[in-house]
Amino acid sequence: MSLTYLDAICEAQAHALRDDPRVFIYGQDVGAFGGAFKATKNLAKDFPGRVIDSPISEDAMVGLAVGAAIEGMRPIIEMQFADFSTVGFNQIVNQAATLFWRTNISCPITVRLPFGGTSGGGPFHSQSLETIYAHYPGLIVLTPATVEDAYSMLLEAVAIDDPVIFCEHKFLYRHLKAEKLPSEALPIGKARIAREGRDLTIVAYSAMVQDALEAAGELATEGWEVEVVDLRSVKPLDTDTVMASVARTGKLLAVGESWPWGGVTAEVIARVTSEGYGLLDAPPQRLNAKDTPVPYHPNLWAAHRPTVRSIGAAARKILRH
Amino acid sequence: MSLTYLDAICEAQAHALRDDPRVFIYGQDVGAFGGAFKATKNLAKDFPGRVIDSPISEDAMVGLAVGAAIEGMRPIIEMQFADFSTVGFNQIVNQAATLFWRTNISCPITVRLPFGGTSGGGPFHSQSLETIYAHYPGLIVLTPATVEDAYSMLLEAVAIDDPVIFCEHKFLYRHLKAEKLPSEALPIGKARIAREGRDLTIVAYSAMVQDALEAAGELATEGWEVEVVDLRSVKPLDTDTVMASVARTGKLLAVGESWPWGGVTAEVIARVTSEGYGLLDAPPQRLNAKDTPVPYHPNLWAAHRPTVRSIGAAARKILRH
Amino acid sequence: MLQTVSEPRGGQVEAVPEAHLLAYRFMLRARLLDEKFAALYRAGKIHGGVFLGRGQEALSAALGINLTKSDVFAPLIRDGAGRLAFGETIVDAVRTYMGSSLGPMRGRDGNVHRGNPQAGYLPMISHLGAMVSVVNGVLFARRMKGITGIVGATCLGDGATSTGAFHEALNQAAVEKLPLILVVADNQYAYSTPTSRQFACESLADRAAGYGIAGHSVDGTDLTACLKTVGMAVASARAGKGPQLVVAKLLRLCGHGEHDDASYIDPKYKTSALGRDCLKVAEEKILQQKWTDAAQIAVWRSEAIREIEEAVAQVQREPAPDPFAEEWTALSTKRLIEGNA
Amino acid sequence: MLQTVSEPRGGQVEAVPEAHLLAYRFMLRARLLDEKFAALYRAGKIHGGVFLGRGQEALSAALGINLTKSDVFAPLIRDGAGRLAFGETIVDAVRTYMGSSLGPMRGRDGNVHRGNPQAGYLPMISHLGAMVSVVNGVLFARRMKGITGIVGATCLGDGATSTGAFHEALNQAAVEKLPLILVVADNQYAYSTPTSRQFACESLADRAAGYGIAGHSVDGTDLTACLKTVGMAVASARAGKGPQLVVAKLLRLCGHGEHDDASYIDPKYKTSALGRDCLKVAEEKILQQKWTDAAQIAVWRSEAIREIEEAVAQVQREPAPDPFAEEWTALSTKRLIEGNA
Ligand SMILES: Cc1ncc(C[n+]2csc(CCOP(=O)(O)OP(=O)(O)O)c2C)c(N)n1
Ligand SMILES: Cc1ncc(C[n+]2csc(CCOP(=O)(O)OP(=O)(O)O)c2C)c(N)n1
Ligand SMILES: [Mg+2]
Ligand SMILES: [Mg+2]
Repeated sequence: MSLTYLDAICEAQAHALRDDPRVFIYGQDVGAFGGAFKATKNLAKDFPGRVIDSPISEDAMVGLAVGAAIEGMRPIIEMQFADFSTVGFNQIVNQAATLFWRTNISCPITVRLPFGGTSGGGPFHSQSLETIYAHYPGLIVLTPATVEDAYSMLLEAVAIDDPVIFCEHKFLYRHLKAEKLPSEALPIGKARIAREGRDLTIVAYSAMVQDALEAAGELATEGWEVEVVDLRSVKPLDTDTVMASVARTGKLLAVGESWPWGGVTAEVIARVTSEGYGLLDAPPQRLNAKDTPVPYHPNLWAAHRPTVRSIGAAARKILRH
Repeated sequence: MSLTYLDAICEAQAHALRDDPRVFIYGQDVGAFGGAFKATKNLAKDFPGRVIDSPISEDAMVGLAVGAAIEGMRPIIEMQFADFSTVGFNQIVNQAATLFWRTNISCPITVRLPFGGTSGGGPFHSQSLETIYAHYPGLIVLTPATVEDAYSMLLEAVAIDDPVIFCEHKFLYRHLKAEKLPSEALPIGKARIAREGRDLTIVAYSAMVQDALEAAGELATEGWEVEVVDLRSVKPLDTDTVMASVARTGKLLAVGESWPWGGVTAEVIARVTSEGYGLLDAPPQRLNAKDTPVPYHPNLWAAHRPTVRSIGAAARKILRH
Repeated sequence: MLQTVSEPRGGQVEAVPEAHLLAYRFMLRARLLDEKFAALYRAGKIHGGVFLGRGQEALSAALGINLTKSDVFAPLIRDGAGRLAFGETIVDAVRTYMGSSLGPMRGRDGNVHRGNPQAGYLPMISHLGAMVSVVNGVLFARRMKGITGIVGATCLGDGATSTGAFHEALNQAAVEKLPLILVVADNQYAYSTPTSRQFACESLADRAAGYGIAGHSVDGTDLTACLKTVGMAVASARAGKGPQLVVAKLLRLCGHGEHDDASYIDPKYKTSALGRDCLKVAEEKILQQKWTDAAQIAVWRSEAIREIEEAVAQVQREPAPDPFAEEWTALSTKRLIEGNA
Repeated sequence: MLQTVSEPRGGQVEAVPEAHLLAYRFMLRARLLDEKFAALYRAGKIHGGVFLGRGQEALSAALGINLTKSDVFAPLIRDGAGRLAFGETIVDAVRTYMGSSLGPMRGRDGNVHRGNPQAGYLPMISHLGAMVSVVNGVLFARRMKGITGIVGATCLGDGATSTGAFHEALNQAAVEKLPLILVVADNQYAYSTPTSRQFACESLADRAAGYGIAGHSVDGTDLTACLKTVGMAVASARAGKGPQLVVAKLLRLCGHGEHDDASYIDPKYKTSALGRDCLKVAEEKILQQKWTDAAQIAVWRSEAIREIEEAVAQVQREPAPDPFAEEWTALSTKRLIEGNA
């Protein structure tokens, strides 16, 4: 048996529905159809009345989830694409994210965002929105990079009492495979050393972890030992693991698929330089997508985001410092 | 005669309406009433048919502005509070910000956001949203800190062919005064040295510039010469001026009123450390609001955001490094 | 003694004099409480805005007394009367305005942004229209749990009907056939904006058909009419007939907030039937019907004033929130707070 | 020769046979173009989704031929026919799907996300409902400039009526009394979701009253009916009678996109009147009325196929966008691009 990242997401939801009667799923086409990406395949059949098609109303979808959470449920909301969550943005950041702080009543909702670029996706089906959600207080923002993490982090997301933005990368959906689902996992909030090395730390998350690992593999053939840190969750962000890695390597490259202004790469560099300044023996560097919407044509798309090649090039520049 | 920051905003709009027939203002209560803050006082009377009350429909307000811009107009949209722009978020980031890139037709709209904390404002009338807008490609995000800049930058905002998010700080509205309006100004995109010094660079924007200046004044009595850089626009962000200042002082404190994850302070530090690493002789530091919604009670509010005192304390720590 | 949230309400309000008297007393208390808030505001004792329900008490109280403590209620800014009828204590209202650390919002949020979700009393966020789908969510969850016979009520102004959130949520309630009562107080203005700039239909009740739900219109200045119409709508929802849209016409008899002199209000309204003060109208009816006498009303009034004054005095002695004792986190999961690793 | 965008349309479509023939030819061309896109998709020659207008051509063409080049049009995913009738060239449609650097979107955006704002042809963003207020804005600006006699038209599906954007914009048009025609193609499904999960009113045309605007219902499978109803709606808007909501019932005769086999569609629809193919219905009527003969239709068909094949062959030779030549900025103000200081 081999499972994809997408299978893992579907399995985690089945598991959550099975184990916890408070869980339900609400979103466009998630019912009998099984979702635009088939992330809820068979779930409506297996869990009657608990996997429910919503109207095309992202604002009301999130609002309903918050109300249900107040009532003790643990709803999972599927956005058809992360890009459309901008229409439900207000309910996420001002309703869900503030509820516990204002009222002491927790808000255990999980908002699943199929996100990130795929060839031909274009400007409105490719966005990476972890930054805008991580900026708001009260949200947990997860960015699993492996099949195992897609499974275990989604399970944990549903169990967490706070609202979770679960960023699942569309490119990884069918691209990544694993032999079996994990029975244990790092807790959320802990980053993972995806590859050990002592010459340079590459900090990445989600699909970029795979590209960083590939780049690290290429650099190994040139004699460089590159360490890759998979953040796993961008909020909270595990500064300790990043700093410990930088303490070993002395060099830092932060890589993200989202736009260049602000975001995870800026946050990582700001933390490392302000809290662990002495650890670095070269200027930290960052690599992000270009500062335009995500292009449709494959040629443009491939040039817009960081790639194995551009990560390798940036790494070499630092290594030769 | 003495003019407030708010007067400057009203005057700039009058000026724009007078000089350019393509300009109109659309927003809730902006007409005969003159706006919730009186930023459009008398304009409906002086410019009949060009200062128009909208329904409570932030999404449609921005959509209408984009359509009018396509037709060659230069609309100014007033959000009643920045916080409510989350409801018009999608049209701002996905419609306005992408138009030129997609179609080669520019989108000269100005969205005015009365933003920032005031005592008693509470979580939904106090937010600082420059970060979420600056993250998206295609937007210009302005944060004037003085009466003069409020005036000249708003005039320039209306003249710019791209969509501008004009963040006008509610606390400065009546708090700041000037003798007269400027006849010339730094262009948008250039930061300003608000105070010269050689011991430490404090980078700030909007209301925090005033607090930083006050802190610098106090530090001067202790013998420290602190330079204060007023970013003026957070996107584009004038890295050159910041770096030149850090080159003089060797020390950096970035201050912002918004939440701590991501944002202007992270971006400033990431740029300075990656592009001007050797300039620093102490770890760069940042000071932001706390990672919760903005509290209502004045005691909590004052502790939530950076203050003259906390800026001073952070500065002393760096200076004693 | 006034009925409190711990006593059963709802379904008991049919006996006409009793319902009127009950509603009237909440109206009176709400009016007096509002007046106190206005006075505290003028005295500089309240930070931020003060928003009154003056002129809307009949509608709001009629809703509140038709709800039971098992129901869900998400009031809006002008629902002081409904809040009291639903069981809010005066002291908690005062605490929220004054930012007391002992209040339900602990000084974190203020003024009309108050509630107690565990009691089915949802604290509004400011974004208009945003609470409707949250009420839907509570009702949806309760139905999943097999709880029946309850309803959820929420209120909006004429202006708030222009929000996308209103539309999405009302449609969602209709599709799910939820027991939602959405009460719209069409008070002729949204802040300074007249309804002619807000919508173009004859009456907002004309919207009901477009959602496939029941619509009701009522004269919001007339407590008798409000009791009847709102009572009917609540009963219909409770009986499983799906969402109910109630649109009341009335006039806001105050500024948008206490900072606003409302000089933009067209004088024609003030002299029209719309501009009647619902509290006076209700009082006249009660006296005329001899359901009670003026002396009794005077007692109620002075009791309420005493209670309000005591509440204010008490709250003024209560501790303000202490920034040093404050847990500066928005997360309930302590282990996920950064720095807590 | 087919009428093109440079020739006057609108107001000329009353002569019944001419209007039918004109609309039919756009329908036919759109159907054939769609079939070509589907074939290219199956051959792996198109990246991303392919969305067809199969079954919706009558409605879309009826709208397109009623617009003039001075009007504004914001079509949606299933409006291939309306786009052609409004003046889009086949080659530009192909260019957008294939990502040609010479296309109107220059490979930056693709498939149905195409247009030319300067020609009043607005390129949709994906977020459903978001284009309606943009059309309002163009109309609003034109009114400010004193331009009259023009209209703006846009299309949505049944599912898109559940968005807040739809509501805010339709209400805005009503308040401003803009000459907006909003055409809703109620094709029974939004992706896989049946209308029973999308709204609870009898017909979406019931919404018109709630906005205080004119509402029209029409059988979307019947070109004759579409021409009449849409023509009337456009004429009303043009005459200053404010926004017009046109709701057509029909069935989507394809998957949501070409990746979707639409196996969820209830078979009952396929055999009902709703499931008729509007292209066949129109063709039968034309032949039956002897407005033209089968031979002429065959000529039109082969002409269209040749034009489509030529367009595809041409576009395949056109340069793909070059990432090295690309200006990587979203700003039109060059001096504000970072690094350009
Ligand atoms: C989405 C949103 N936009 C703007 C505001 C600012 N605002 C607060 S109350 C108000 C007027 C509300 O009018 P209406 O709904 O008629 O209620 P009323 O005050 O008349 O009771 C406005 C514009 C808001 N709270 N939310
Ligand atoms: C705001 C938003 N949410 C979700 C989507 C994803 N989506 C694209 S098309 C579609 C179905 C649209 O159905 P309908 O409006 O009935 O149009 P049809 O496809 O039937 O023509 C959905 C859910 C979107 N584009 N925008
Ligand atoms: Mg009102
Ligand atoms: Mg449909």
